[in-house]
This record gives sequence, C-alpha cells and structure tokens, in this order.
Amino acid sequence: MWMKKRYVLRHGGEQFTAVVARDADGRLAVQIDDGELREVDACFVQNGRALSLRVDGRMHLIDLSPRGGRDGHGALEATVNGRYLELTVMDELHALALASVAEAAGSGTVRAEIPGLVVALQVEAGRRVAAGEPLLVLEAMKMQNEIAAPVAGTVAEVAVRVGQSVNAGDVLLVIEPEAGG
Amino acid sequence: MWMKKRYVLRHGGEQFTAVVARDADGRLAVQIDDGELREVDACFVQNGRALSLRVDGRMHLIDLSPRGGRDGHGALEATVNGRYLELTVMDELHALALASVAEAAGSGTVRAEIPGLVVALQVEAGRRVAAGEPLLVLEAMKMQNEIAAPVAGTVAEVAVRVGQSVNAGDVLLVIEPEAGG
Amino acid sequence: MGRTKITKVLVANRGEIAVRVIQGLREMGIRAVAVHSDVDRTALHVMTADEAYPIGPAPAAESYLRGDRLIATALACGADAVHPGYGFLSENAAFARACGEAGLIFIGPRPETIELMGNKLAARSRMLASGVPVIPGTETALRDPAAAAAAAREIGYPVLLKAAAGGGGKGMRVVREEADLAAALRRTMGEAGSAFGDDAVFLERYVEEPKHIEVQVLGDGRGGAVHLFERECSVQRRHQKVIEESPSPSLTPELRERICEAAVRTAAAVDYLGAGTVEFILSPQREFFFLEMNTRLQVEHPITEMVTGTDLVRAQIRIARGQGLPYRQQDLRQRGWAIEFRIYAEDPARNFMPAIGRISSHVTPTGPGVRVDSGIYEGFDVPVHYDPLLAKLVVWGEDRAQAIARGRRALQEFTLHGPGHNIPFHLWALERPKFLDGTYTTNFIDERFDPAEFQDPLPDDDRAALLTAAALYEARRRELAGPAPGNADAGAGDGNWRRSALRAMTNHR
Amino acid sequence: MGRTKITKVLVANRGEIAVRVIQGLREMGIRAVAVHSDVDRTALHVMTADEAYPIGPAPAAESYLRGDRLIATALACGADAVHPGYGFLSENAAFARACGEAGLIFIGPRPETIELMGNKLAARSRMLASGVPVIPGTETALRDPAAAAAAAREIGYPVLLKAAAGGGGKGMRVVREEADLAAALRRTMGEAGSAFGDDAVFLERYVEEPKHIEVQVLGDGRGGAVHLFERECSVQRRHQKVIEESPSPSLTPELRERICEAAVRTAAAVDYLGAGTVEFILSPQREFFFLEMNTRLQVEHPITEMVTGTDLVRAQIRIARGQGLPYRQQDLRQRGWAIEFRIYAEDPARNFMPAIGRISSHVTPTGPGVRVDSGIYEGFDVPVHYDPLLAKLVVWGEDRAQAIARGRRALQEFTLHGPGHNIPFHLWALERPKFLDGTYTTNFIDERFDPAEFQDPLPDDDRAALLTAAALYEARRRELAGPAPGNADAGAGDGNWRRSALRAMTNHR
Repeated sequence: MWMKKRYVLRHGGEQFTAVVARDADGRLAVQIDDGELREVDACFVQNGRALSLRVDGRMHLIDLSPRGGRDGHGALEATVNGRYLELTVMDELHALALASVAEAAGSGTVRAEIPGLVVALQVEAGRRVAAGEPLLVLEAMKMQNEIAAPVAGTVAEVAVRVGQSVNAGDVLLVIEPEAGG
Repeated sequence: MWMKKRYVLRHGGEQFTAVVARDADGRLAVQIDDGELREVDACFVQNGRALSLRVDGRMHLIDLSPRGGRDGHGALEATVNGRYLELTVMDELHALALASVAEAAGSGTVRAEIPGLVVALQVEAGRRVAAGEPLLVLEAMKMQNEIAAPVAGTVAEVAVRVGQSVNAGDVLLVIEPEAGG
Repeated sequence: MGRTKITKVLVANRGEIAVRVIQGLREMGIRAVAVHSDVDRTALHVMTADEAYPIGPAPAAESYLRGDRLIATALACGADAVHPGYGFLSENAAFARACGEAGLIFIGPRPETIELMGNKLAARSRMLASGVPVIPGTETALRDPAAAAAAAREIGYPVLLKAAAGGGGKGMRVVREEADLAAALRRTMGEAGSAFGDDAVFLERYVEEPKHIEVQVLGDGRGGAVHLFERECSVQRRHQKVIEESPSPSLTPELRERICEAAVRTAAAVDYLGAGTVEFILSPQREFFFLEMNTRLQVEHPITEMVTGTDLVRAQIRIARGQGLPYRQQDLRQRGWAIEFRIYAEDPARNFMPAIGRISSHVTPTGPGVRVDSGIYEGFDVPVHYDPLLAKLVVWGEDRAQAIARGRRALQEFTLHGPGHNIPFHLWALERPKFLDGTYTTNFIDERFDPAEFQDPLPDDDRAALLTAAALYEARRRELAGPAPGNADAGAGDGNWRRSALRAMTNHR
Repeated sequence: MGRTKITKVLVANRGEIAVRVIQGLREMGIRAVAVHSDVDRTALHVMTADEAYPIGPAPAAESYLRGDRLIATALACGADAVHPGYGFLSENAAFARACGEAGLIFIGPRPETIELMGNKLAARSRMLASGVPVIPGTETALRDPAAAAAAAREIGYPVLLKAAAGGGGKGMRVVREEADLAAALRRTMGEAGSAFGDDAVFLERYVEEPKHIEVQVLGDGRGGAVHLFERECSVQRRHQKVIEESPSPSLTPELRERICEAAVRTAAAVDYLGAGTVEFILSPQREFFFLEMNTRLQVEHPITEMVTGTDLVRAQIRIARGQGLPYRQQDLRQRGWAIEFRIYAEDPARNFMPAIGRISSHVTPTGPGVRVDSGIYEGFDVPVHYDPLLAKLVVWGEDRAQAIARGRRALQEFTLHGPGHNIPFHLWALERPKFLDGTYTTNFIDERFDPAEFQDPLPDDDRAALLTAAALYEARRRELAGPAPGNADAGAGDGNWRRSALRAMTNHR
C-alpha cells in the first residue's frame, strides 16, 4: 500500500507532475507525468541541501536551494550533475491556487530585477511602445542596463524619476498591453 | 542601562566567566572575568557558524560548532584565527547544576571514546591496577589502541568481552579508585 | 634605491583581489590591514585580514575611492605601505603621489608612470617614439560631437570610443556608423565621468575580428624589465574579460618573442617599476598594436603565476622594498596551460543582468590543477554597489586540451546558489568549436552567444533526476516544516508524512 | 603491446583517492564507476562518480577487499578496466591476475611484479642482484619467536619487524631489545593477518635517525623507465607518513642523481609497468638502502605532480592503454617546492586517538599554490571502519620557505569541525626548528612531540576573543532556541533577549 502525494513542477517553460509515494516500510517511489511508479535510491546529503540519487546504477547529484527574493515561493535553484538551472515545485493544491492569481495579474508591469539607480527615462505616460522598445536605463554594479518593454502597449504609469534608487521588485512603470499584442 | 547575563566557560583546564550585556539600543558589551565591560564589534557570519570580532582594529575570526557525541552539552569546537581547540560554555545556573552532578560521578569509569572492536583484555575484575596501566586493546580504523587506566584502583567490573563491538560512550570497565589515588 | 622595510600593508580594495593580496602578505609575514565600506563589514577580505577599519558608506565614491581616508587610516594604524589591488584607486596618480607625500610606499609604479599610461594619448605618443606599434587614432581628448565625427571620418569606421581615464574594459564602445556616434559619445562620457571622475574620451581604429593579447612585465624602476609571457583575453563581453588563458593559442614562438619583446621595450621606455601589463590587439593578419598599459596587478594574473611558477604579489612587494627584480629572464619558462574563468554575479540567460543575493550554497571544486581565488563565502550577501566579480576559477593542465577538460570538470563541481551567476556560460563556452580550436576573437560572445542554444533542454535522464529530486526535496521540506497552523492542506492524511522515510533518508546508513 | 581502449573504469577504492582518480577519469572523458560498502552510500566518491554500485557490508573484508564482487560488478556494468587506488587490493597480485583473467585491464603493474615486490624478501634478493643497495635483514619470512630472536641477534638491535605483505607504513614495529621481541612479533603478526590476510613478517637492521626518501617512477613494461624525482616522507608516526615534501631538503644534486638512478634501475630490472614508488632509507652518513617498492599510486603523489607539472593518474591510464611513457626523462624538471599535509581524523592532544563523527563545519583554504584532495564534505559522517585519512592539503611555493609559509597560511584558513583532526599537529610541526631546517628524521614526532608544548596557551587577545565569541554564541543560540517550555531560567526578563541585538548581528549591514 503506497501513500501518494502529487507535486507540480515547472522547468524550462514546461510543466510536469511528480507523484511521491511511500509504503509502510518507508520505501520511496516516484512517478513523473504518466511514466511508471519507480522505487528510488535517494539520500539527502550536505545537511539536506543536496540529493544523491541512483537510477539503474547511474549517479545524479542534485543541489537544491530555495531561490531568494520575492519569487521565492516554491522557486528553487538547482545544480544537476554540474548544470545550474532554476525550477519551481509546489504541491498540487498550491499550484492550482497560484494559477488563478496569476491569471488576474497583468503582464505589462515592469519591475526592477535588481536594486539600482534610474539614470534615464526614455518614455512618458500615454506614449505607445513596441515590445522590446527601451523604456529606461538602470545603473547597477557600475553597468548601465537598458530596460525594454515586455509587451507592446501604452504606458499607463511611470512610477520612478531620474535619480531615484529602486529596490528589486519595485514597480518601474506599467504598460497597458495592446489587444492582441 | 545594560541588561546582563553571565556565562561560565572552560578552556585549557581553566574556568572563566563572561558577562554579555546589551542596552536598549541593541549595543553589545562583554566583560571577561573581572576585566572591564567593553563594547564589542561582533558579527555572526557563515550562517551563524562563525563570529567576526573586532577589538581595537584587530580582526578575529572564530568558527564555533557544538561538539558532537555524548559530551555535547555546552561543549564547543572552535577555530580561533586558524587555531583549533575545544571549550565549554554554559550559563551560570546550568554550570552550577552540572558541577554538583559531576561531583557525584566516579572518575574510574572507562568508556570507549570511539566505536571499535575489543581485541584484547589485559585485566579481570578484582585486579589492582596502577594509573596508566594497560587495560585492553580496542581496534578502530585498523589501528590497535591500548586503553590505559585513568586512575589507580581495583577493577570493579569488566563490561565487555574480546570480540565485542562497542560504540562511543559505552562503558568498557569500571575501576574503584584507590583512596588518595 | 635602498632597501625599505615593509612590515604592515594597508590593502585599499575589497573582494577576491583584497583576499589574494592579504594571503600573499600573510605568507610573507607582513601584517595585512583591510578597509571596508559600511556594507562590507562582513566581507571575506575583512575577516581574512589582521586588522580592518571602516572608511565610509557603501558607494565607492564615499569609501574605496576616498584616498584621503585611506591614507589617514594607513597612518593611524602604522602601515608603511598601501597595496591598491586593481580598479578603484590602483591607477590614480594623485593617490599614488599622496601616499608618497604621506610617507607611505605605494605598491605600484611611480605617479608619473601612472599619469603617462593613464592618459591613453600621451601613452600612444611615447610608444610611437619608442618604436612600439600603436593603432591609428585621435591624438587629443574629445568631448565635442562634431570634432569626434570629423576624427572618426578620418580614421574610418568602425571606430572605438574609449574613456581616456578608463581601463579594465570599462568605458569603451564600438561605433559602426556616424548616425550612432553622438549618442555613443554622450553615454561613454557619462559612464566615464561617473566611473573615473574624468569624462574625456578618444577614438581609434576598430580592428575587426581582433584578439586581445597582453604581456605581464616586471620592471625595476631603472630601465630593467622582464616579461612573464602572454595571456590571451579575447573572450569578452562589453569589453569586460570573461575567460583568459596562457599561453595564447594564437601565437607562434616567433610572434610570441616579438610581442613579449615589445612589452619589455614598453616597460623599459618608461623605467617601469613593479608589475604591469602591456595590452595588444592582434589582427587576423597577425599585426599587433599597443593598446594600453595597465599599471597594476590584473584580475587574470593567476594564469601567469601557474604557467611560469611565480608569485606576482610577492614580486610586487619585493620590488617595492627595493630588492630589484626577483626573476631573470632566462629563468622564466612557460609550463603547461592555464585558464581563468571569472565567476560573475550575472545571469547569462537574462542578457547577463547583474545579480545579487545571499550565497546560499557554495561548494568549490578541488583536486589537481585547480585554484580558486574567492571573495565570497556561504552566507555572504553579495552587495549591489560593486563589481559583480565573485571569484575566479583557475585551472592548470599539462596542455591546452587537459586544461579545458579540467576546467569543465571543475566548473561542474562548482555549486553556487543565491545570486545568479555565469558558470553556465563558461560550460557553454567550453563546448564551442571556436573556443576549442583557439580561433575565437573578441567578437566571440556577441556573435556566438545564443541564450536559446545555451539553454539546451536537459538530457532525459538528468531531467527525470531533477524532477524526482525536486519533488522529494519539497516533500521533505514540508515534512520538516510540519503542517502550518491553519494551512488548508494540513489534513488528516498529512500528519502521517511527518518523521517518515523522507526524514530517515538524511545521510542514510 | 597494442593500444587498448579504456572507456569505463571501475575505481576499486573509497575516500580521497577514489575521488582523485574519478576526477582524472572525468577529465579524460572516461566514465567512472564507484563501488561502496553499505555505510559509504553517501561518501563523496560515490556522489562524484558517473555510476556506483554496492559491494557489501561495512567491514572492508566484506566489501572493498572482496575481489570477486569487484570483478563481477565491473563486468556487469561494462567497465573495461579497474583502478585500485592505494591500500585495499592495490598490491594484491591475485586480484590483479583475476582482473586480467576476467578480461579487465588492471591499472597497475603485472601480477608477477606485484608478487615480487609484495614479497619483501624476494624483492631484496632481486635488488641485490641488480646492484641496488639493500638493508641487512632476514632472507626468509618469520613466524616463530625463537627463529626471530636468532635472526635479530645476528643483525643486531635495534631491528625493525615488518609484515611481509605490508606497505604504506602499516604493520611495522621497532624492537630495541630481545625482551620485547616476542610480544612485538605476536602483535605485528596479528595486525598483518587482519590487515593483509597474511601474517608473515621479517626483520631488518633498524637505521637510527633515518630519513625516508622515495622516488616516483613510471615504467613502460618493457624495461623503459623514467623517474619523477624524489619525495621526502620522514615525518611519520607509527610508520605512517604525516607530512611529505618534494624536493627533499636532504639531497645534494649529486645524491639526488644517484638515488633517482637507483630507482630507475629498480624499475627497469623488473620491466616495471605503470606508476610505482621506490622507497629508500637515507642514513645520517648519506648511505641509502632500498626499502621496498610500492607498486601503485602513493597517497603523496600530488607533491610530485605539482613540482614536475605532471598528472600521474593520466600517466597511469595512458600506460595502461599501451601508449607507452608519456614523458621523456630530459623533459622532466623540478620547479619550486611542494608539501603535503595529511589531514587525519585523529586527535593529537589525545595521543592521536582516531576520531569519528559528522563533519559539522568544513571551510577549505583557497588562493595561490593550494590544492585540496578531499574525501569529505559538510554533513558527511566519517565512518569508523576505514583509514582515518580525510583529506590532503598540498601547497606549492617558489622555494621551500614559501611553501612552508603558504602551508601555515592554508592550514590556518582550514576550518574542520566534527571529528577531531590533526591540523593543530601540522601547525605545531611548522614551528619546529628541526622541520624548518630540514634535518628532521623519522624519529621527529616520537622525539619532539610534546602534547603539553603543543597545547601552548592562547595569546591573551586570542583568548579574550575566544571567550567573547563563545559567550555571544551561547547567548544567540539560547535566543534562537527560545526559552524551552518549563525551562527554569525562562523567566520574565529572559523574553527580552529574543529577537534582540544578537539576532540582528547576523551578517550585519
């Protein structure tokens, strides 16, 4: 008799499901998408920060850490056999709840990805912008980074001024996306 | 107004007291033995496992970990500016409580310091032994380690037999210490 | 020049280079003094030093660039010398001069040498006079768009805009047609002004498909100089070096001899004192041109150390003490091959956007031929205010093929979580034919880097392993955290998961 | 000998050497297969390998010494070769032979060579015949106390009792007078039987104040051989090496040439195939005697790699492939100085008692000239069943003085908590005049090591820092833990400590 729990994972633009199952003896098995339920030889190592996994004799070392910052919910960093990448994992209920929230949010909100200084503003409210058009320049770590429009539309609001310091996650400006844009 | 708390520390056979004080603004000060109460510039680093301390401009890096095994209570390992050593620290009440327990315990109980295999027994119950006299041989990590009597006295009990595996902390034998020994 | 005692050195820098210099000082029995801005109290260089003193708020202009505070600190703590590292005040003649006037040894060349080489135009003229080949370009500084346009027309497009006070790849821009010149000039001047405190720029011919070759030199200050062979630094992005190797795969023995000889002539021509680097551009036709001289230690100095079996920080200190050159040219040999991978806090998948954050996981590679020069540790918060260089992975191999294979192995052993970083970029680069055959130029990243290709999907079994591991990780995390009070899914069945097999898996025996 | 394909290698070992070999294999593009006992499922070598298979319970006799299981595993996973590392089955001729019979390449010399050199007596005779100087001793194995006593009387006390099948310093005992001989014989035979499966021992003259010098050789199996110069391994305890260096500070160029030439003659005399080490005793009168030949990779091989710029694991693989010797003698040079510090899980303050436990803190040194070969990681439980060698710190310097200074610096940067370890011993050794002037002999530790002196009290300011830090640590620990329910001292005032300044101190900004 296996006890099962289902997780939703996102990686590289794709979504997967994983079922983690255990039986009364503590044996573990995992099923990915509609593959078969397979028993796994897995050990947490490095004080729980990495997993050593054996599949048919092949060793996999997967380092996992919660990703910092505001997107930390379910977001992980991983190093898989030396390859660094990101993914998210959450249990099924949680994933469903989040999906409905995400739908409500607009995609035209431009946020600062890192703390920095606004050194130039290239658009004003009311201006129509194409996707990819430069909006403003953010100086961080001595580099000037041009922030481009994620979608075509009309600038609804400019939330910062030149000379202003911003933190990661701060809204820089909001674009009202074009219908069909 | 400083809030103070007193700790008892043992290192290198000596005992010290340290008072940790903080004021309403969160400033910290420490007093060692009957020295003066001095404000300290101290930061926990490495996820709380080390302390970076500045005293009159001089930097000290002290790595601290709880010592494993059965003696872990208040026992620490430290690396002080590259030098590795051991010490114990506990708050004053706790230290007082432990001191009374320690007095009651005999010093003639010989325990295994590491897991190993008993490969030879050189004494039997009732035998008088001198301090430093070999009692038994414990094989661990392919080395044969002779265990010597910590005190002079009479062997009251031999708790193991040849061929037996023992764990760290297991009693090997008990010596009834000689009066004045 | 008499011998001078150096018993305590203030290191006027931060990050990995400050740590490197402090390690060198400790090995020589010299007390190392660190300085730090307010956000750097817990930086590795501060923890590694014998003494450390605060010098101001986070912005470099108010701390690491405050020469007056650095000198006052050095005098107050009884230091007899200052090591500037690279960047910050390392090529600031006024600071070097002020050190001397305060009775402190500045570990670097004389202020006049820094001034000369810091002024790219003056350096050009001097090199021309010494018979070192230089690239065609403007002879005077430019600030006016019209004058720039005229000069560019004369040189011919494409041209390179360079901050006169710049260096280390900062403050440079290629302009391919006149329409882009004015805007590029404005931006370059802006960056130059904020980064170097001097907005003068100049123009030179832009060599297409160039290779960046540089030569490490040591000078005794009296016209004596040796070279420690070349480094190739053609893997660059935004004129910032990313991967360097030594020897260069592009030089024949004959070309190596000529280019190294030109570097020694450069150093000798200015009575160079201490460690410096002469940078050259190598054209596809194997012409080489003097680019500039960096009058300080380079980020990439370790590859020279590994190939030549030397210690450049120790050499700097010895020369500063007046002990003369520590090596004779005939004793210097290249052995094997070294490659440096700069580990930057920047995300290659997001156009190399700078990244910050707390280092949450940090496992560095070990074993043969691996050197890590690092400015970070687990738990350190990478601040936003400074250069994004976190660490350098340097590998040595018996030959280039082994160095590359070892680099790949070591990069795969490197785990770094917290801020995004460019280790994936390095692994990508090590698979490119242009890198593997050594024919890459400074256009390598711009032309070859494709984030899509770079994000190749994982092989199936790696992906299955990742998904399995992540699901188990989440299952264990929830189990250890326990059902939160009021958490909707903390139902009856859930409690059974606590203290279960997942917990027992930890370092399973 | 034709060329042989090697695409997958089973590493029949554990710990740091298995990791080192796996790293070498990965760099060559060869798949690495680890094996492990039940307690080693989470050992570093298992996590580092491409594939890994269990081979039995914890005791080595039931796992790492089970040649049959190793061969079955290699065949089942499609490996074409076996690398034995050092220890375990590395010098077991029967295992090497069984590998060959199973169609697996044994990466090491031919079984007959292992047999010859494994039999110390046969090796002696062969060396005598080849004109290599050997030490006076018994010509046959001993098991009987009376025969041993007679032989010892003839050689003259002190004598050295050695397990005929021993090696790596295991199974040796000095006997200074006849009264101690019988007991020593019994114990040595006991250890030899349990460690090597063969209790035969023999006796030889014990040289007082000897130095242990060994020479690395590579042979092509057809009488061709080169040497990679010497290592000095005189810092030993219980005949176990603790610190090794290369070059030896005891050799003149002339003596170096003679001793290296004798090593090449030894290898050539037996048509040696692969990597091996010829060990010599050097007397205070500068006589040298053949001691034994280790027919495998040595623990201390990295110092040779650093000084000669070579890769011995790669050389082993190339020779095993039938590619012949990868180096010509005239291309091999010593450059600089390397020292290896073996990091053992043993407590020098408690008579070097072996220690075990979970690695709770593990910060390895970085920077120039530092190599760490490690078998551990943070969170790993050091098991009781095997050799206590956790890792090796290897440093390289331009000269001996720099290597020593660098060693001190790197040892101070090394933080290792969990099991007790001997880093304090290494720091102690680096302050001893006998070590610093290079005149130490194999008696160094026995004669010089004084736990009292070793536990010098801390300087006052270090002690004050320690006490301050420990008190703050305990204060913060209690604060983070919070007052336990029912804890007597969780009084009213105590709650104020929670979320206070101590917590705010963490990576204070």
